[in-house]
Amino acid sequence: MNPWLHAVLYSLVLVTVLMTCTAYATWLERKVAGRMQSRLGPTRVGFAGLLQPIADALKLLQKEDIVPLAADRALFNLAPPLTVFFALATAAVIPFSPGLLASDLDIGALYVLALSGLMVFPVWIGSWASNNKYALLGGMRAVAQGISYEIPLLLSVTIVILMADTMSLSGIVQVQADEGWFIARPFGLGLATFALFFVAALAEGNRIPFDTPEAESELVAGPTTEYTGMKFGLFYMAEYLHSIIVAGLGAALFLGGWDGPIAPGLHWMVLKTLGLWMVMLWARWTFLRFRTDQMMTLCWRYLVPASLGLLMAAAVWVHAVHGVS
Amino acid sequence: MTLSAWLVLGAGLFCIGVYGILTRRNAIGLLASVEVMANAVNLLLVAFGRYHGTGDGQVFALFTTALTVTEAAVGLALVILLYRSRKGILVDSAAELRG
Amino acid sequence: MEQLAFGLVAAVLLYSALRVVSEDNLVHTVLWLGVTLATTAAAYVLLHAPFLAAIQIILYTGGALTLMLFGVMLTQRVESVEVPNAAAGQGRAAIVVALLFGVIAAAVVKTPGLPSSPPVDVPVRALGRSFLTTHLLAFEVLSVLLLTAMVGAIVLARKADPAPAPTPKPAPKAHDAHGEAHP
Amino acid sequence: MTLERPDRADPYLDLDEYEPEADLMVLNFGPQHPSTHGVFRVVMYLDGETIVKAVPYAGYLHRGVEKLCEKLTYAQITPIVDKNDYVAPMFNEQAVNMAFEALTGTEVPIRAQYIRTIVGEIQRVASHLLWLGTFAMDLGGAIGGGTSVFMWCFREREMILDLFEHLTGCRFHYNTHTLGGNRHDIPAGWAEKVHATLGHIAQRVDEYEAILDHPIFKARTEGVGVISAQLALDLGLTGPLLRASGVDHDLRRDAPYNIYDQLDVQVMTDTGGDCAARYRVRVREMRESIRIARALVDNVPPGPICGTKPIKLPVQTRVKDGQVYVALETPRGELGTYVIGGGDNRNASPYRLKIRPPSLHALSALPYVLPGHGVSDAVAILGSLDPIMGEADR
Repeated sequence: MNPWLHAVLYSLVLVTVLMTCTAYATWLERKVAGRMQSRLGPTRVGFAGLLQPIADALKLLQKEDIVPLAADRALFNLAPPLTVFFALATAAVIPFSPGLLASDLDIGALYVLALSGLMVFPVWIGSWASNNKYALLGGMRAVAQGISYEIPLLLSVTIVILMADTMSLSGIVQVQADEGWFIARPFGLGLATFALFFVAALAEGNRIPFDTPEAESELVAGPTTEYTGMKFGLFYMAEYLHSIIVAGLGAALFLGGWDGPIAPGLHWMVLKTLGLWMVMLWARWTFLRFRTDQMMTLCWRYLVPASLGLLMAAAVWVHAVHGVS
Repeated sequence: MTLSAWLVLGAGLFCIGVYGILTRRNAIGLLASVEVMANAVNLLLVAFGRYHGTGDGQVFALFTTALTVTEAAVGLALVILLYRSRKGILVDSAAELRG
Repeated sequence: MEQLAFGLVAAVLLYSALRVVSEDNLVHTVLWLGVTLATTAAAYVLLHAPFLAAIQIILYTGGALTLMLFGVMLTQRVESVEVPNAAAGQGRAAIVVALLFGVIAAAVVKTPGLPSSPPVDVPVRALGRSFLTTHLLAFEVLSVLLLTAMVGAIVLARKADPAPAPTPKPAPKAHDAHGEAHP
Repeated sequence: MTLERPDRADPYLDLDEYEPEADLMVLNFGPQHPSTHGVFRVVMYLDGETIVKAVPYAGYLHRGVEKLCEKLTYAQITPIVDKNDYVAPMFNEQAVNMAFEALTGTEVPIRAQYIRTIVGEIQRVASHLLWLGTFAMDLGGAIGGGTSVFMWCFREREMILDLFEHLTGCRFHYNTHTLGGNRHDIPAGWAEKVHATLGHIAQRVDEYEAILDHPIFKARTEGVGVISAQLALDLGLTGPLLRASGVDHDLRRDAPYNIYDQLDVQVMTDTGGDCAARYRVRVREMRESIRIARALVDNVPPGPICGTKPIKLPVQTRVKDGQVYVALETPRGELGTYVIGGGDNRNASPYRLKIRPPSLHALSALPYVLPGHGVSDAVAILGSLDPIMGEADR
């Protein structure tokens, strides 16, 4: 098949599937959170509330679209679609099973990092354009947090690249299928790297305990304070998309991606992604929120040195096992 | 594409940056113009490297990228210093060399 | 297809760069610079340098642009979305720049023997290897420079003498509330 | 007496004293804000995210209850003041009725005193439960771990409301206290229900402590919003706030009312005066209240529950000229009621009624505590003060 046609068709399918997943991720999250809090979650719309995401979307569409008079109108309207765009663009290189990915870039891992670094911009643009003090504080927090946690995230992925000897994501998964998952690398190296990646990814995705930019109890809704209706919905959607994609990325980088016995690769990939996402959910509905300065301390005082140390340890380990290639 | 096309594009980008340097009065605006110029040079380095067939152009571009980002960091530190002492970041306000 | 991609990239690049130098709002300036930088990354992809494109985004767009946004936020009295970005002498500058561009473009066009088709690609692996062999000294010097710049930036941006945190004085005693003179 | 502003030794109420050229951002925190626990406004002057000055503005929920009480009869006042501290209504009713009893010299039978003590202690548990839930939500957000604690606390609080419903028929505004005693006697089977519920809650309190026992909670509360013992005394703070600052003071022990003089109330104090200390004090108080209520509920002596005949007509009360101040220990501290009897309607309504709400005094600590903290800490501090705006504004 023509590679362009493949890319377009695959992207269309991927976007559709991801959007549906996102919608039902909200449903699942509400159900799980409900169980954790001894309540039921959505039950009214459809069987077991299964139509709830659709009802939510319809509700958001009906809401009045308010643009504050003093806002920077163009930027204000640009921010929400841009967040969704960046979140979706990340999904292009995630390998779901052998050969099943939009584009097998040689530098897939770097591509993902580059895009996740860009994720803070739409948030900042939205917060700035809102011309609202709460939004501005949230935007500043988001940017500070984004560029800080970018570093441990980058370094943890660098360790994976070092161990896999390739930057292509499907190549990384293939190496794990051949030599064992990275999370199980000896001396706790893999596990420590995974923990580092997971924490940094949580922070990049503004998930609890690192959701200081949103911080409803402090900043009302952070960067999204002034957004109404579907524009708010887009921010919300991007957040879920991002969390799902991060879970997929973690599964591909550390948990062997599509590798697994009996069932086809896609099943394993989906199962691992879902499992990792559920762990994020679990953390979200258990922990309280850090303070901004505490988050910065955690990053610069603990995570960055730890990741540098891990990188060196991984280099030594790779050298000892493989020698200079 | 031919190399000349890339060269002309780089030249155009560079000249736009020069225009910015000449007209801007705001330190951050100046810094942005410098970034545009540095970017043009980087583009040329990569283009030359590509048509020369070695990776050296890319290596140079990588070094200059790192350098420009460093420059941005130091430049902004200076801007903040300027703002603290002058309560504004128009470069004209720092014409005299007194602290 | 390649011509089309080049045309698109060139158009976006030039337009966004023009907006960088002509925008009245400083925040817009910085954001247009972001478009310029990201489009340059696309140009790198066209030049078969995807690694550099990724680095461009991570370092420039993720790093430098964020720094500039912080610069804007830290040095403006933020009261509305309008942040002035003053400019002067546009007329003269435009003439000078047009002349400059004419000279360079003429030089490019007149130069004989510029290659018109690129040879083979350089793989990323070779690039990385050259860092640690051919260009090792430059690489190490760069790392020292980065360290120096980091220290320098911190020293410059630090407040000279951090204002001592205000120590709460004791709360007013009950009898103070009745308007007695207080030293 | 002149009306000029007292010369307060206060660096924060005069902004000019703090680095006059600094770029300060004025943030109106409230009156519409998720974490102000009602309608309450703090004007924060921010240097970056650090508060350099905070000016609280109360009064958005002012309903003129005290003035209203001058027009209502003694029997009508009870359900009105119910709405002041809507988290612990039992104490409001009890406070005004104790004042009226002191004013009229009415004896309260021993059974009614037992009932009052028991419902008060159970109400204290409910109030602290609600505080714990909202405090966790302040720290953890509406979408996050904070909500889990919130939901759990509300689950248990519902059980207490069930108890009150069984006793009085109402879940929220009971109108069960009256001049000279109570309206509702303990129904059959209520004591067993109290034992079951409170025993259950005692176990659940351990669960709350378990879920909140992690480094993030400690990092968010320890050393945050320190109120020194001296400041607490100067500002007239009472209740858990005062005890968390290390001052051993509890009206139930120090100025006993009802049957507290026969009880051995353990007063829970803590040192530190920060949000963590307030949290610890309140959790321990929950356990202590559960213990007291469970110990009392089996031993309620028989007898009448009201010293007078139920008041049907306003003129049935016989009020002497005079004034009384009666204070009792609510979950938030000293709730005082100051009543002046007399006037033209001496037998129908009080001449003047003044309520001393502990929440208002707690809020007065904000200008002293907030500066130097960030916006995130401001939320934690405000939450830890446990203000109820209905009571503070009246």
